[in-house]
Amino acid sequence: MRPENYQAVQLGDSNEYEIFIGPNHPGIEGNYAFRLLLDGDTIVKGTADAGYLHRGFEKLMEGRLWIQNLALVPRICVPDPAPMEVVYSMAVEEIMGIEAPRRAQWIRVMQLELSRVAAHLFTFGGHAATTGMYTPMFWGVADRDLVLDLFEEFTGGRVYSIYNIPGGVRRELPDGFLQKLSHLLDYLESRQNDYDNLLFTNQVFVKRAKNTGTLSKKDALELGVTGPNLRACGLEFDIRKNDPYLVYDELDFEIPTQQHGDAYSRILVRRDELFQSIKILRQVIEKLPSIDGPIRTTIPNPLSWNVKTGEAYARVESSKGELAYYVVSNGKDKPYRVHVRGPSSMHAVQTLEHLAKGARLEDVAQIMFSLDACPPEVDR
Amino acid sequence: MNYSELLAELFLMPLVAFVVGLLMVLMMRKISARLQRRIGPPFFQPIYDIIKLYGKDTQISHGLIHDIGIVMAVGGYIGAELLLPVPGMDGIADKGGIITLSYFLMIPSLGMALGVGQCANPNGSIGISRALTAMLAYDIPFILIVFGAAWHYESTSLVGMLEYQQTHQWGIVEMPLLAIAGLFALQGMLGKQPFEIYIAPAEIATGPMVEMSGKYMGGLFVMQSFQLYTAGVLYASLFLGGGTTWLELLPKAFFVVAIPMSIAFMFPRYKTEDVVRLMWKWPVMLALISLAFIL
Amino acid sequence: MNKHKSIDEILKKVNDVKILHKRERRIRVDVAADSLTTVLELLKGQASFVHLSAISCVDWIDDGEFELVYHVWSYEENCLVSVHTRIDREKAKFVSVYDLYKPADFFERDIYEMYGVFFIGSPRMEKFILTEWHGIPPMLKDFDSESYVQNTFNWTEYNPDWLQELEQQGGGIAIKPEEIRLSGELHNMSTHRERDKKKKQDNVKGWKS
Amino acid sequence: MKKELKIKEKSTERTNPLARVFDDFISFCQSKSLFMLHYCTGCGAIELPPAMTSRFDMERLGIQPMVTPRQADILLITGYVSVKTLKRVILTYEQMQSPKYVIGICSCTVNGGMYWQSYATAKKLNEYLPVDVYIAGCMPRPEAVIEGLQRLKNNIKNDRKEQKGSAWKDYFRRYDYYLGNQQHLFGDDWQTPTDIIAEAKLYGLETEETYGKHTDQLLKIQKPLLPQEMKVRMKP
Amino acid sequence: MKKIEYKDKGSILNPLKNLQFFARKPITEKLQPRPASASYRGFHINDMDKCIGCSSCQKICDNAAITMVEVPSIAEDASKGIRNLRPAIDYGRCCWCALCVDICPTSAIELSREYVHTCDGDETDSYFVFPQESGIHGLNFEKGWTKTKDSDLLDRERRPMQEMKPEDRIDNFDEIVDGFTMEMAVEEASRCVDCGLCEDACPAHMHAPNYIRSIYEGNLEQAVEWMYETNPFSHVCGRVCTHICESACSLGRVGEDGVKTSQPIAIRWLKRFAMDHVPKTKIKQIAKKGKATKKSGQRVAIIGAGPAGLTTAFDLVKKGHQVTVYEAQPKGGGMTRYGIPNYRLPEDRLDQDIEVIQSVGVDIQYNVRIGKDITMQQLQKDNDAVVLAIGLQNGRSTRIPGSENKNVKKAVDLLRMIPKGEEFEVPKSAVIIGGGNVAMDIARSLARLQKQKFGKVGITVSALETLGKNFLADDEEVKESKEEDITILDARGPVQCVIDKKGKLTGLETVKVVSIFDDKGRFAPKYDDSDKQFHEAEMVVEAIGQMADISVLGEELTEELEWNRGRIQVDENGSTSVEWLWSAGDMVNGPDVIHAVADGHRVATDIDKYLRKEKKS
Repeated sequence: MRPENYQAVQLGDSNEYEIFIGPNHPGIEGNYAFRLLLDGDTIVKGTADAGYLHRGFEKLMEGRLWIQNLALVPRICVPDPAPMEVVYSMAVEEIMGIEAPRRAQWIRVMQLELSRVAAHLFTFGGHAATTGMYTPMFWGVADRDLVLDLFEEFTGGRVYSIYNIPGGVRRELPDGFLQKLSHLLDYLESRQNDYDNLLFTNQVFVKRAKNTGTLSKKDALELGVTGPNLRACGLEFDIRKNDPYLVYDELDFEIPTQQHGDAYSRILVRRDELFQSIKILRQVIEKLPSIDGPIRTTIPNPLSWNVKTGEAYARVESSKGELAYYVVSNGKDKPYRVHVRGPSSMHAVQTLEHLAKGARLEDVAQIMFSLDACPPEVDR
Repeated sequence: MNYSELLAELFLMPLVAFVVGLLMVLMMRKISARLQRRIGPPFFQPIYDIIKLYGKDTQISHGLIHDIGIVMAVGGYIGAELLLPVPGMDGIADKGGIITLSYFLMIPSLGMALGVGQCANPNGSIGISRALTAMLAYDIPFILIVFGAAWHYESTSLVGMLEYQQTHQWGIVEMPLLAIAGLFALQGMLGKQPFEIYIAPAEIATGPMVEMSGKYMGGLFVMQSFQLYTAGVLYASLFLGGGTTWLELLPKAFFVVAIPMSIAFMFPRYKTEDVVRLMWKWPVMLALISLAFIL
Repeated sequence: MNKHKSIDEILKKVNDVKILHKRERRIRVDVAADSLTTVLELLKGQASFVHLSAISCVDWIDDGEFELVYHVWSYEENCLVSVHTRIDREKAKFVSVYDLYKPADFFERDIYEMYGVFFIGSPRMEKFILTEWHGIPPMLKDFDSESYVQNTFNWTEYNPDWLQELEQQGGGIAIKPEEIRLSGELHNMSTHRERDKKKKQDNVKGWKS
Repeated sequence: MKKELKIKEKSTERTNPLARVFDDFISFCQSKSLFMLHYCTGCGAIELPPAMTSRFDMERLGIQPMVTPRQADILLITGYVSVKTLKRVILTYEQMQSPKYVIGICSCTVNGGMYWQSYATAKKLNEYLPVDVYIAGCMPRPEAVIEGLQRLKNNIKNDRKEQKGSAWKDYFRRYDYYLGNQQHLFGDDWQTPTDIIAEAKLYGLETEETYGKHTDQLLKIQKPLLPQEMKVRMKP
Repeated sequence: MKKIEYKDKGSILNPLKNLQFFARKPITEKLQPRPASASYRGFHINDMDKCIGCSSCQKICDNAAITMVEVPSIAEDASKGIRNLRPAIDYGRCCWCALCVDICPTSAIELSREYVHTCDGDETDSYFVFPQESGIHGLNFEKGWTKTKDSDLLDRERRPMQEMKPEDRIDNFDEIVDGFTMEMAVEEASRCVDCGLCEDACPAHMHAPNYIRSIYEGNLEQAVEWMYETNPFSHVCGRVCTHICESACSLGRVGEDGVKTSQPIAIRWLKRFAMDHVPKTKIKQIAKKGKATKKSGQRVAIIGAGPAGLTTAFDLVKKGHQVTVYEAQPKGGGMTRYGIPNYRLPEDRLDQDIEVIQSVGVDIQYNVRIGKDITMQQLQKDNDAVVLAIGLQNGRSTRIPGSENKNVKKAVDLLRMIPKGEEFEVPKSAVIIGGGNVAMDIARSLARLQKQKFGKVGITVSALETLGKNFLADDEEVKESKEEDITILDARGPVQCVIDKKGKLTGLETVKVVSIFDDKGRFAPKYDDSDKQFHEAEMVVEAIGQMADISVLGEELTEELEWNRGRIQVDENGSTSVEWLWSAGDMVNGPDVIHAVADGHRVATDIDKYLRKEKKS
C-alpha cells in the first residue's frame, strides 16, 4: 500500500463529465490529446489539444542549411515520410529554377507510391484496432514491413529514407530491385482476398464503420478536408491528376471515390487507392528501365547552396491528403521561412471536432483513425 | 463422503481449475498468435504474468471496497468451481445446483463494479457500466439456457445433468438450438469480440481494469483463467456430456473455449446497444424456440 | 499562360493588384492589406476558390513587416492563387477570414501563437500548441532558439575510455560541433584558426627546414 | 556523477538464503513478463508496431503492450520528448508501479538528437527520469528494440547480483536532483499528484539526496489533495 | 481488383474464412537480428588512413553530432593536407542520414550494416563513438552505405581554364592563361568545402577558404580584403604561386573506385580572378585598411625590393614605422621581375602590386646598391633595424668539365636579361640542365626567342628526375613545354659540356640516372655509364639552383654573423645573430614567392616586437 493522492475534478452542476483521450491513450493516433465533454455516451463537445509533438520544425529549418533540412523533413509525418522529402525538394527546385532528371522523377514516383502503400496498410490496422479487431493490425504492419524492406534496399533506411535531394535522388537503384518490387506487388495482390474477408466485408466492421463520422461534401469542402477523406465524400479530386507533379500526368490510374463520407467510405477509398498505387508501381516497373540518364542534376556545393531569392508553394498528394510546403528564400544558405501545411492539420483539429460533436464515445477513436490524422503534422 | 475428502476436494478443485485455466489462457494467446501469423508467448507465460503482478513492489489500493471487489471477483469464481462437478470430484455440486452456480457467476462482475467504482476513474466507471449492461445482455439468454437445460434434464443439479447425458445422448444433440444460443452467451460471458465493448482499450483504456494494478491485476488474471475454465467446463457439462475422466472432459472444455477464441480475433466489437440488441434477439430467440420444443 | 484569364479579369476589379503568373496553375497576387478580404471574397465568390490551402506568415524583420500569404485553390479552375499582403510588424493585427474560410481558424490560431499576429474576428485566439510556452512567440526572427536552448538545457557530457586515452596522449576534443553551429559561422574559419594558431607556428618551423 | 552515487541498498539483499532464492525467482518472473506502456512519445514509436506485431513478435519474449500506466512495467520513451509531453511522461512514470523501467529509444533521449536546437524538446531524458536501457538508432530497427528489451530482461534477472535493473530506485534516492531539473523546466510551482517522498519513505529508499532545496520548494506549494468525492447528479 | 460496393452489408462468415491461417506458418523472423540491406545506413566506420581531418563531415552534419578529436599519434602534414583531427560521433545526436558519407572528400567515413547498440542507463558514454574500421563494437560488419558515383555530393571537376593555343603563344611573351570569367569563377568557388587545409598548407596562411567564399558570393572586394590580410603580392601569387594549397586541397583526393577522379580547386586562379577584377584604386583602399594612425617614429631599412622585403615593409609601415627599401635594380619585384618570364607574370601586374605597396607608404629607393652606394654600417646607424632580403641572384654551376665556357650560361642571368631588354645572342639550339620550374622558364623563354628569330624551336631539357615520378617542375609546366615543342629528357645526368678544338661549345653529354638519392636520403646520384648520349647545342644553360650574393654585407659583418651551410643562420623569426639585422626571403628559405611573403610577415612581426621593446626601454 502506498500513499496516493488524487486530483479533484470539479464536475459542475450538470451531469456532463469530461474525459481525456490522450495523449497517453491507445485510442489516439500518436501523441495527441482530445478532450471530450460527455453526456452519457454522447459527446457534447470535443476539443483537440495538440502540441505534444511540437519540435518547432519551421524554426529549426530556418537554422539549418538547405541540405541539412533534408534529414529533418521526413520527421514531420512519421507513417508517411516520403512525400515530405519530395515536396521539400520540389519546392527548393522550383526556387532554384532547376528540374530533376526524368529518371529521378520516376524513382520519386515509385518512392511516393510505395510510401502510400505502406501508410495505407498501416492505417487499415489502426482503423480496425479502434473497433477492437487487432488481427488486421498485425497483418497490415507485417505486410507494411515488407514494403519497408524495399525502402531499406534502395534508400538505406527503413522508415526515413532521406533519399531525395533537390535536383534528384541520392543514389541509383540497386540491381534487381524492380524484380523484388514486382514480387512484392504480386504478394500484396494475393493478400487482397484475405484483407477483404477479414476487414472490408466483415459484417461487424461494416456495421461499425457505416454512418460513423459522416461528413457531407459541403462540410468537407468548407473544412478544408483533402485527400482520401475528401474523395470519400464524393469529390473526384486528386492533386496527382488535377495539379500534376513529377510524371503523374503520364501515368494511368483512377481516382477512387465514395459518396457517403463516413468511416467506411474512407477506408474503402483507401483500399482502392492502395490498389491504384500498385497499378502505378507496375507501370513504373515497366517504364523505368527504359529511362536512362542521370539521377541528379549537378548542384553546387551542398555546404553552401545559395538558393536565389524567391518563394515556392509546392504540394503533393500524400496518403493523408494535400501536403504543401511554402518555402521562402532570401538568397542565403539557409531557408528564410518554411511553412508546412500538413493535411492532418485540417483533419485532426477542426474536422475531428466537427465530427465528434454528437458522436458516441465508442466512435471517437474510429473517427480519428478513419480520418487518418497524423498528429506530428499538426504540431510540427 | 467424509469431511477430509471434501476438504481435499475444496482445495483441489479450484487448484485444478486454476492450472487448467492457465493452459486455456495460453491456448487463447496461442490461437490469436496463430491467426495473426506469429509465434506467440512461451508456455509458462500466463503464470509468469501472474507471479510478476503479485511480485510488484508497489500495490495501489483504492480503499477497502476496492480490495473487497477483487476478492469478490476471484471468490465468485472459486465458489463457482466448487459447484462444478469434474471427474472424480463433485465438491459441493450436489448441494447447490446450476441456479446457485449462475448466481456465483454474477458475483465477479458485481465485485468488479464495486472495486472499480472506488477507483474514481471515469474510464473505469464507463467500463463497468458497460460491463453491467453487457452482463444484462448475455444473462437473459444464459438464464434461458440454464432454465431450458434444467427443464430438459429435469434437474437443477449439474451432477444430475451429467448423469442424464451419460445415460442418454449429449445435450447438444437433443437441444441443438439451445446449444447454439449457449455459444452466443459464452462469447458474451467471456467478453470476447464482438462483445468486448466494456474493455475497449481504444475508447476507455480497458475500462474496468484501468486502475487495476499489481496484485489486483494479478487477481483479474487469476479470475480470467477461472473464467475460461468455468465457461469451458460448464458448457461441456451442459451440452457435451461432461466427462467421466479428465481425458474426456478436458479436450471438450478446451474445444469449447477454442470456439469463441477463434471467432474473437476475427471480429471487431459491437457497440453496447448492438450487443444488447443482438443478445436479446438471436440467442434469446433460439433459446425460446428451443424452450418451446423442450416444453 | 493565358489559361486563367478569367481570374485576371476578376482580380483587376480591385485597385493596386499585382498579378504574376509564376507557372502553370500558380498565380501570385500582391495586394494591400485593406483589400485582401475583397480579393479573397471575389476569388471565392466569382471563381470558386473554395479551398483555403494554407495561410503562411513570413517575418520580414528588416522591413518591419509581416507578410501574410493566403494560398487558395479552386477545384473548378484547378489553379492555386497565393495572395500576398504585408502588415506592420509593430501593430500585428489583422482581420480574420474565418467568415470566408473555416480552416482559417487553425491557421490564424497557429500564426497567433507562433508570431503573435492577432486576427480580429477569429473564433479562437488562444494558445493551442504552445500551451506550456511562456516566452515570446518562437517563430519571430528575434527569438534566438539556439541561445535559449543553450541557457535552458544541458548537454550530455561524455567521457568514454577512448577519449581519456587520447587525452593522456595529449590529444582530445578539438572542435565541438556547437562551436561552429551556434556561432552561425559555418563559413568563417575562425574556429579552425583559433585552434591552429599555435600549430601554425610549429608548421612554420617545419617549413624552414 | 551518477556512478558515484550508486549506493548499495542493504534492504534489497536479504540474508535468509531461502528469501534470496525467492527474490531471484520473482526477478526471474519479472524478467519474463513485461508489460509495456503504449505511449508513443515520439517518432521512434513507428518502429514499435512492427516489433510488436507478426514480423518480430515481441510476445515471444513475454512482452506485451498495456494501455494504462498502472499495469505497465516498462515506459518506452520513443524519441524526443517535448516539454509538454515530458510533463505527461513524468506523471505517467510516477503512476507506474515499482519495479518500473524506462527505456530510452533513439538518439533524442540521450543528447537531444536531431532536435538539439529546438526550444520545445527536452534534451537529456536521464535528467528527469532514471533510465534503465538506451537503444541507439534514429530510429532503431525493431530488431534493435528487441535486443534492447532483452538487455533489460537480463538486467532484471540479475538485478540482485548486479544491481543493474533498479534504476527506478534512483528516482527515490535522488528525488531532489530529478525534481530540480523538472522545476527548472516547468517552473517552481510544478507538482504531481504522487507523493514521491512518502513513497521513498515507504520503500526505505530515502537518502540524503532525496531531500534538498527543490523538495523544500515542493513542500511549500504542495496542496494536500483529497480523494475525489463521487457525486452522481441526475438531470432535473 | 475486386470491387467492394458501399451498399454491401458484408458477411459474418467471410472473416471466418481466415481460420485457414491455423494451417499457415507464422511469418515471424528469428530473434537474431537480420543482416541489413547492402546499402543500409548503420553505424559509422572510418578509415583512419584515408581520413584527412578536413572536418567536412562536421560541417554538413545537420545535428551537430560530429566532434573533431585530435589524435596525437597521427602525423600531421600540412603540405599534403593531413590534419591529425578525426571525427567522433555523438549517437545522442546522429540521425544516420549519411550526408557525412556523401560529402567526405576521401571516402574515409562510411556506414556499416551494423545497427544494434544498446546500453544500460549509466553507460551513455558508449554513445560517443570514435569510428574505426572495425565498427562500433569491433565486429567488422560489412559496409553499408558507401560513396558511389551518384551519391557523391562534391563537384569533383575543375572548371577548365582557357589558355592560348601553343601555336599562338610560342612566338611572344604574352600571358598564356586567360583567367576565369565571373561565371566560371563562381562555379569553381562553389566547389569549396571550407576545410581550411589550404590555409594550413600555405606558408603565408592565406585565408583561401574565406576569399573563395567571398568570390562565390560575388563579393570580390571582400575577397581582396581577405587576401591583403596575409599577402600584398596577391597579383603575383595569383599567377606564379607554387600553390601548395592546391596539393593540400581536400578536393584533390581521389576516393574509392567508382568515384570520379578529383581535381583540387583552382585556388590560384581564383585569387588571380579576384585581383584582376577589382580596380586598382579600390585595392589601394583595401590595402590601407588597418594602417596605424600613430607614427612610431622608428625607422627600418630593408635591402631588396623583392616579395620578402616589400612584405616586410608593407607590414611595418602598417604598424606605423618608417620604412625605406633599397633596391639595386631599376625596378622592384626582385626575382619575380627578373626571374619569371612575362608570359607567366606580365610586368604590369607586378607593377600594380608594388604600386599598391608603395601607396601604403613604403619608400623604395631604386638603383641603390648596398655596399657600394651605402654601407651596411651607415644603414645600421640611420635605422633601428635592418632587413636583409636580397634573394638568390647568382646561379649555381654544375662544375662539370667545360662548364666554364662562355656559352654555358646560368639560367638566372639569362632570365634577368630578357625583361631588361638586354641583348644576347640567341642560340639556334640549346640544352638546359635542370628539371625545376626555373629550367622550364628559361627553356620556354629561349624557345620564344628562337621562334621569333628563327621561326623554330630547338630546346632540350635534361633533368635528373624522372617524369611523372619525382619531377620537380609542375605538371602544367611540363605539359605546356611539350606543347611548345621543347624536348624533355628525364633521368639524365650531365657529364660534360663538349667543346670542340676551337673552344666552341658543341653540345652536352649525358648519362642515364639510376638513382638520385642514397639510402640515407642524401643527394648522391648514381649513373649508368653505359647509356651515354650527346645533345648538340650552341648553348648550355645551367638551371640547377641559385645562391645569394652576399657581397653586400661587407667583410666585417660577414665575420660577425653566424653561418649555416653557406646561409645566414637565423632563428625562426628571421632574426640573425646580430641584434639589429634580420634576414628574409629566398636567401633564407629558397626560391618561392609565397615563402618569401610568409617570411616577410614573420620578420615584420618580430621587428615590430623588437622595436616596441626598444622604445619602452
